[in-house]
Amino acid sequence: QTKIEGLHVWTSASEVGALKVLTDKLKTMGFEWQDSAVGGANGANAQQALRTRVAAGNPPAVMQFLGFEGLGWAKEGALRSLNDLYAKNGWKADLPPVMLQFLGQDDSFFSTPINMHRQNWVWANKAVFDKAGVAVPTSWDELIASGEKLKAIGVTPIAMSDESWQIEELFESILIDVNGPDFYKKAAIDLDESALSSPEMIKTFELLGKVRGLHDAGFTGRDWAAATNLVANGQAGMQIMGDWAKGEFLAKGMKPGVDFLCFPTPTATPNYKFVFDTFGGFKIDNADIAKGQDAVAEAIMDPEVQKKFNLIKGSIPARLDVAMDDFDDCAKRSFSDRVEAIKNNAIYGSLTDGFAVEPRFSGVFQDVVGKFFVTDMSAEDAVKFLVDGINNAR
Amino acid sequence: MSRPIPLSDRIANWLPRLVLAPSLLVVLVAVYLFICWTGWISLSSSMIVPKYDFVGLNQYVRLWSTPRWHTAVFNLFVFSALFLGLTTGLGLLMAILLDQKIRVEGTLRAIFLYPMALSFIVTGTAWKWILNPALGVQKVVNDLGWTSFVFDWIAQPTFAIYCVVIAAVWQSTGFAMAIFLAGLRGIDNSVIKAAQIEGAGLPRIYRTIVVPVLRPAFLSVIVLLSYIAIKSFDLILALTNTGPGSSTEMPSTFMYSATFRRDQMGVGAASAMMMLMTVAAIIVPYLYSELKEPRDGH
Amino acid sequence: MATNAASLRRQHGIGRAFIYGSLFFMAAFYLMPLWVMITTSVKHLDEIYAGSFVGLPTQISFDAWRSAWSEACNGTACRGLKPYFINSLLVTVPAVILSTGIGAINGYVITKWRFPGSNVIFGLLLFGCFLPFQAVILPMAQTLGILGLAGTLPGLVLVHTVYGIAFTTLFFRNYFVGIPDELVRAAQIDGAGFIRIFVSIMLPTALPIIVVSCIWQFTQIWNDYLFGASFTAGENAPITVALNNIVNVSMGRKQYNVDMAAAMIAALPTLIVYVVAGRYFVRGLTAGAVKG
Amino acid sequence: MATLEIDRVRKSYGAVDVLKGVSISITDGDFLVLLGPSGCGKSTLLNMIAGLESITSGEIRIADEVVNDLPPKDRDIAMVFQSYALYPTMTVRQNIEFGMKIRGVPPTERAKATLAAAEMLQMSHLLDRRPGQLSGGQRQRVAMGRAVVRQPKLFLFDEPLSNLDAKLRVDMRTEIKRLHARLGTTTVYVTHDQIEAMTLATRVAVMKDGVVQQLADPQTVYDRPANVYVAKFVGSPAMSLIPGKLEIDSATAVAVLDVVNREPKRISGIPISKESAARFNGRKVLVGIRPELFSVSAGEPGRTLLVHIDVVEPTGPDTLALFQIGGVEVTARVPPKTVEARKTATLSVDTSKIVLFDAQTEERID
Amino acid sequence: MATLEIDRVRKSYGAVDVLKGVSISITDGDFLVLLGPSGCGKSTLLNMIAGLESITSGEIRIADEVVNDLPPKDRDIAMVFQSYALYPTMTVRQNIEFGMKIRGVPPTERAKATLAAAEMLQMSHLLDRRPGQLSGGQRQRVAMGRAVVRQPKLFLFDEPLSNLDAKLRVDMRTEIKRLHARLGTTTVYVTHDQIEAMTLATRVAVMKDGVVQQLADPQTVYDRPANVYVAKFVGSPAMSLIPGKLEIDSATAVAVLDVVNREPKRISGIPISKESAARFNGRKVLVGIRPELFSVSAGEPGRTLLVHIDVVEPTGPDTLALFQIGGVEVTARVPPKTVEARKTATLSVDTSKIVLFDAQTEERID
Ligand SMILES: Nc1ncnc2c1ncn2[C@@H]1O[C@H](COP(=O)(O)OP(=O)(O)OP(=O)(O)O)[C@@H](O)[C@H]1O
Ligand SMILES: Nc1ncnc2c1ncn2[C@@H]1O[C@H](COP(=O)(O)OP(=O)(O)OP(=O)(O)O)[C@@H](O)[C@H]1O
Ligand SMILES: [Mg+2]
Ligand SMILES: [Mg+2]
Repeated sequence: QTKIEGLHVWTSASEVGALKVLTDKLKTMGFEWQDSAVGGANGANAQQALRTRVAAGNPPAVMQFLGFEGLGWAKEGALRSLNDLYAKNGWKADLPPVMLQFLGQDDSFFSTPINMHRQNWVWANKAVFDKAGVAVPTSWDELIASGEKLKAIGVTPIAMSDESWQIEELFESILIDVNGPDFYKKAAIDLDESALSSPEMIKTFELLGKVRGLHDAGFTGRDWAAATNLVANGQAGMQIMGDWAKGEFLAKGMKPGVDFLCFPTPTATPNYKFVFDTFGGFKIDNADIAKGQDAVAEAIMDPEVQKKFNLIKGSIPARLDVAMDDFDDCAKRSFSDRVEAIKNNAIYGSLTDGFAVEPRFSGVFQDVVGKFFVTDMSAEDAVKFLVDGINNAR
Repeated sequence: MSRPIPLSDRIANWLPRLVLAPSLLVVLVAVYLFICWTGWISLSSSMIVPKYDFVGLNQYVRLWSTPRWHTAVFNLFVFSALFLGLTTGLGLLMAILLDQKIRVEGTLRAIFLYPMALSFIVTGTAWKWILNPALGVQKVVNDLGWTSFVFDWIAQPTFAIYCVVIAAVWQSTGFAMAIFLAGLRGIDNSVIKAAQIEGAGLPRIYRTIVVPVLRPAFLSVIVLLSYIAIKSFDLILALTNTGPGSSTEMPSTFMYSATFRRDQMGVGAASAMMMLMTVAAIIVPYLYSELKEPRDGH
Repeated sequence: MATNAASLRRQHGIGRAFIYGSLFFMAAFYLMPLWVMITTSVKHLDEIYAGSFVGLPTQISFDAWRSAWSEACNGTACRGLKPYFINSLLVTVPAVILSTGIGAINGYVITKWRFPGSNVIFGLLLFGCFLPFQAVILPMAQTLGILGLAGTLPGLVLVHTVYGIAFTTLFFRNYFVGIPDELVRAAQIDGAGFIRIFVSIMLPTALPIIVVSCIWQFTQIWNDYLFGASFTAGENAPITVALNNIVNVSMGRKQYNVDMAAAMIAALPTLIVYVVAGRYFVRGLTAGAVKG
Repeated sequence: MATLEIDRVRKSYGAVDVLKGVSISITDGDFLVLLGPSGCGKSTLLNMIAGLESITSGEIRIADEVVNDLPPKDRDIAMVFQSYALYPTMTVRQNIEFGMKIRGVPPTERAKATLAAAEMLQMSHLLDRRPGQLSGGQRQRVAMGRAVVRQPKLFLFDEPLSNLDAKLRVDMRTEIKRLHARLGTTTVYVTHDQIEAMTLATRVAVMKDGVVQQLADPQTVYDRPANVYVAKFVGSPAMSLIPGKLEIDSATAVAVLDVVNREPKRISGIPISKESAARFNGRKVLVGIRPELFSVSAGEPGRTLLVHIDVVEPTGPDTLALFQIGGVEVTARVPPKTVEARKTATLSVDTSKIVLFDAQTEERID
Repeated sequence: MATLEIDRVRKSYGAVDVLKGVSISITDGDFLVLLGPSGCGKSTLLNMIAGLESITSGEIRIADEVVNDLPPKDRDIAMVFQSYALYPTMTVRQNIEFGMKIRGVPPTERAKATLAAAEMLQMSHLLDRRPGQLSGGQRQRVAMGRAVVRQPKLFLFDEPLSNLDAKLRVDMRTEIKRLHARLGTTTVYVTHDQIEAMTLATRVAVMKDGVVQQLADPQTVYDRPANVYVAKFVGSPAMSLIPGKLEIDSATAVAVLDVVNREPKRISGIPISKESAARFNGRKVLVGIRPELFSVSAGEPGRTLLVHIDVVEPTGPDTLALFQIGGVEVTARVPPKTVEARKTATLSVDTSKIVLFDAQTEERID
């Protein structure tokens, strides 16, 4: 069996469990998966490992990519084209169109996606909500206002952390929910300077500022999963986090809709923000490995693999044609919302997780948002820093 | 009647140089050549992979226009000053105390050293909890009845860096102690006896006799701690992850994220060059003053 | 007069008490995080997530230790830390020996066989200490690629040795400076050559600093993540990479108890080195060597 | 200034017993010289007086105060170490000033005292050097300077002049004597130099293997050594001890030397008490004759010896003549060129200074 | 075994000139004793011969070979360091065996040689100690042992016996003499001990401030010192130098001492060459009289002095009498109790051994 080395960042139990689905499939196709996991630092460790290996002339056969990572390597001409496979299998049609820009350029594909996470979720403890008399909010103002009621019964309204990325999750939800998907595209994807410096932006920061009063003192350096647990335990009312948080509730045997609530961040204009993982192959002068790389792509695009994979990982299949019957309610909602959003052109990549702009820009957002939240910076200053930062990174 | 020096003697004469040569060679390549490489990259437009073009000082301009970099530089100075001062002082104190014929010296030494052994990705978590006002020290003290006690530096952008200092001191003091202890063990006891006879108390003896003799050990410690300060990376990531709000950013974390997370290899290289220049500006004069002095017989 | 002596004895006792007091106080402070780690490692994960981060466990369980040792997942390989120990040993032991040996002989040359420019060379070596390693990873990778050592343990040994030399040389140079030159002279008169003096005279007196150097190098190399993650892959990975993968999860829950146990397990060899090597912090190695 | 009492002091390093019950007591202002072979425990004793070594058993009292547990810094002692123990990082000046600084002597006074000491030690030009830049003798003088600038209760000197040239040593000896005369500080002084011991001491203690053999004033130790060991040890060249037999002839004692030139020889006029005379009459004795008791001339019959000179050793001012009596080598100090090797010579002996020892116990016969 | 030539050797430490053109040349088998005040450069010279210090200028030749650039280990030299320089981590045995080990001496031979040396140094019982566990004198003996077990081309000893007691020192001196007699190894020996210098040396070099003052055999150095410095330096107590004027009276020289008891005093019978007599007649001279030239008795008028004794110093075998002649202090060595302090005494002088020096150049007048 040819060994196919895969470099990835998946190290938690659910991630590894999901990956096993893929590797098992590969085995049946005659390839052995040789695992190289490098976790941590939001993927930077893996990126660094990858770069050194490319520099040493020793790249892995396949590499997990998030967001823009693969595109850069594709531009360098380091990745193997999967055009033949795409053409043969008609994968283009099976995938949400917004994904394609991350899988290749100008109809030239180098990677295949295996899943999709939704970023803009609110996770709430139903018992707490009931006790405080809080209903699912329909707007951010309402959500913030419900904080007082939650405080009144002695729970932390929003479980969160002072880590910049967690705050940014909140920020980007407000950004798109309050200003609409079009504005989100202009500001967070096109980086239009007028949008970035617009009053809408200031308003977004102001709203974010109002959340400041809704967390507890222990939010310093808190792990997102610890925050989720606060909600699950009823110490906090809700958390704004991607759907990876769901596993924490399920692990406790809590049922969606019964014990906990999952609903999209409140907005007048429904939208869907995504995060997904892909795998691409490096050009290696070895026919066996090339075959293996193809096999990886085919395994990933196998609907059955996608289903089993995402049942474990908590996300939904990248493919649009996978039956969702076995999934939980939150996943089902994610799936149906996606269909809706695609129709409405309201589906965009998550800013925090690297699917909106290239990392050097998204980093600026994170810097400014993170700093804004923990200091007494004014919204106007924040916007100014944001614009300067983006311009400096251009 | 001078005779030609035989080859074996000439080799013997060159032996010291020959011995140093491989180290020098390796360092010339692995340090200085690579610094040149980094310097070159800092002048290029490199993003994901190295590019060998030339864009002048653009990356440096970009670097210095980044507020986070300013924070990083400021933090480096604050951190280094406190860290070096505290660690050296505490390490010396520990070494001196341990040198007083202590019964459980071995155990204590291991206790002071163990923080170095533990990977900071994990000990950082422990510290994070200890320093967290809702979980750690503050809570314990509050629970004990002193309810007005506040220790929430880690949550305060202006104070969080001091938490990093605390953890870093905790981690590195043991090693400073080890170096000082080795130095102390090398000192001839008779000098200390002489000072005792002259009526000097222990503190005085250490201050005026022993510490000056430990000067080379200080050089070791200072170089080493500077290295740790500059390198402090795991520490920041695990303890504060540069937060809250990038307030504990350090040049090393900045460089790493620029190079590997934000695809700004040129900026990363520029920051590396800035770090090296800063180090050179501070350390080179120090090294010069330490090394130029003619050594005494012993 | 006896009272005077007694009061002095008491004074002496107070001095000792003060010394022990401060040492134990510091020891307690130093042990605090270890206490947190140990208690956490024997807690059940749910208890931790229920908010009991600091504090005593309600129920002690060593599952986390077992898991960390033999079950925790490093990627798809769920064999705990066990298999990576050997990799780390294969890297650390030779690299520690090599770098300490080279540093010792460098320090010896720089202090006892000075020649014009030897101090400059020392300065050059020393400046290498301040190199931000993140900045040299890529050229180093290229170099290893050229040498054909990319992704191998010998390659990693080489890297660690190269970047360890600066430190070990520093340690030994600064220790040997204090050893009387007369010893080298006496040995020269006895007919000992360069190497012989080093082996027979200098090394035996250098015990404490050999210990320091070994402690430092062992710690650095054993705990190194950056080079390990960069220059090895998959099964060759050193223990820190495995530890990192156990600890650093991006979209899953952190298993704090396993993390803590894993960290302590990973630190064991280093701790053993501390304890064993510590015994060679001996006093008076140069006693009686010279008069004056 | 103080009395010093050393009371049954013992010291062991593990299994090695270094001092085996030493008792010495001197009064205020005494100048005690410790004499003894290398390794007999002199430095150890000094270190114990100074408080630098623990006392295994016994007591040391300074000014009537038991100091066993007093830390060195509170004993108010100045000491010259055998190994100098200079502070390597300080200049000579700083080395000398250190003790005064600690005692809070004001800077101007300090500088004055330092200069005076440097002057006395003939090293004013070296004050800004580090110990590493000095010669052996210069280092020793720094060690000396460090002690003499102070005015302690007790001076301890451990072979303070051993590395100085003869001329300097004479100067230093005079200075020490002057210092002692001026300050009257009780002093304990280790030396191997005969003349130092004799000229400086008010009391001499001769030690051997950690045991005091004799404690007396220097002339007594020289003239009336307590036992064979002291007789042999003090004086250079050493006293010759010739085996013989004691006979009492009217009032004066007569020793019969075993064999001189193949026949027994009687020498008379040896001072000895009545009791001893009675007790040792006819018993075997050792006849102790110092080299300077010989002179090259014939005297009365009971004081003259005809000997065959084996070796002649010129030492400058004198010549040492070595010859055999009764199987032991005897040394005579004679003026240069008065005797020749491998020739016979007539020597007379000043028998009034001869000392007798019991051949069995090796103790002196009074 | 080898000749040793030191040819205009200079040494400076930075601005300090330590040796200022030293030239000494000795032949195979010579035993050269270096004498000189503390800090005059003796150890430095030894170190340069051994190759341990660089030579600033000049040449050193061993066995006719220039060794300036020869590393120490190839010079085949054994040396006793003034500071001992023992290997602190080795036992005494290992210290002594080290040199032999390196030179590939087989173990059994090594053990034998070590035992022999230890025996000779009276330290067989210390072989398994570390230097840190030894007394000062014992350490010095280890340093000595390390050298004497070897059979080098050249022995260098730097005050090897300074810390030993008188008795041991005599033994060691004899052993060194015996060693030299047996091996005939060329030796350079630094000592401050008069008797060592006189008894061991075949050549003595007296140095001062890095300059050789006199190089001659020991008796010559003692009897006919080249200049006032050597005269004063060699001999203890030192030679007294009394200012006077030279007058020639028939064939013998007469020195007129400046003032003795308030009037000038003539002493006659001083040996001096015809040329010098002519040259120095009526000129100012220094009259050099060694203490042992005096004796307590009246002699011929030109040899007798009536002096007022100021101080009496007993040294054991003799007594030193100090008195003033012409404003200088004069020392006479006399038998004990023959003179009294603050009394007048009649002393006669052996004028045939008096040495005269030119008062201006301070050089000896032949
Ligand atoms: N490193 C140095 N720098 C300056 N002067 C030095 C240095 N080393 C030695 N000296 C000086 O050189 C002179 C000669 O020293 P050396 O050790 O040869 O003297 P010595 O004749 O052996 O004296 P001693 O009898 O006291 O041992 C001394 O005056 C000393 O002060
Ligand atoms: N640490 C030790 N362990 C064992 N024996 C020791 C130790 N230190 C000293 N001794 C022994 O104690 C004895 C006395 O030593 P001390 O230094 O007092 O001798 P000393 O009379 O000063 O001799 P010297 O005249 O040679 O200086 C010596 O025989 C020495 O070998
Ligand atoms: Mg001694
Ligand atoms: Mg000397």
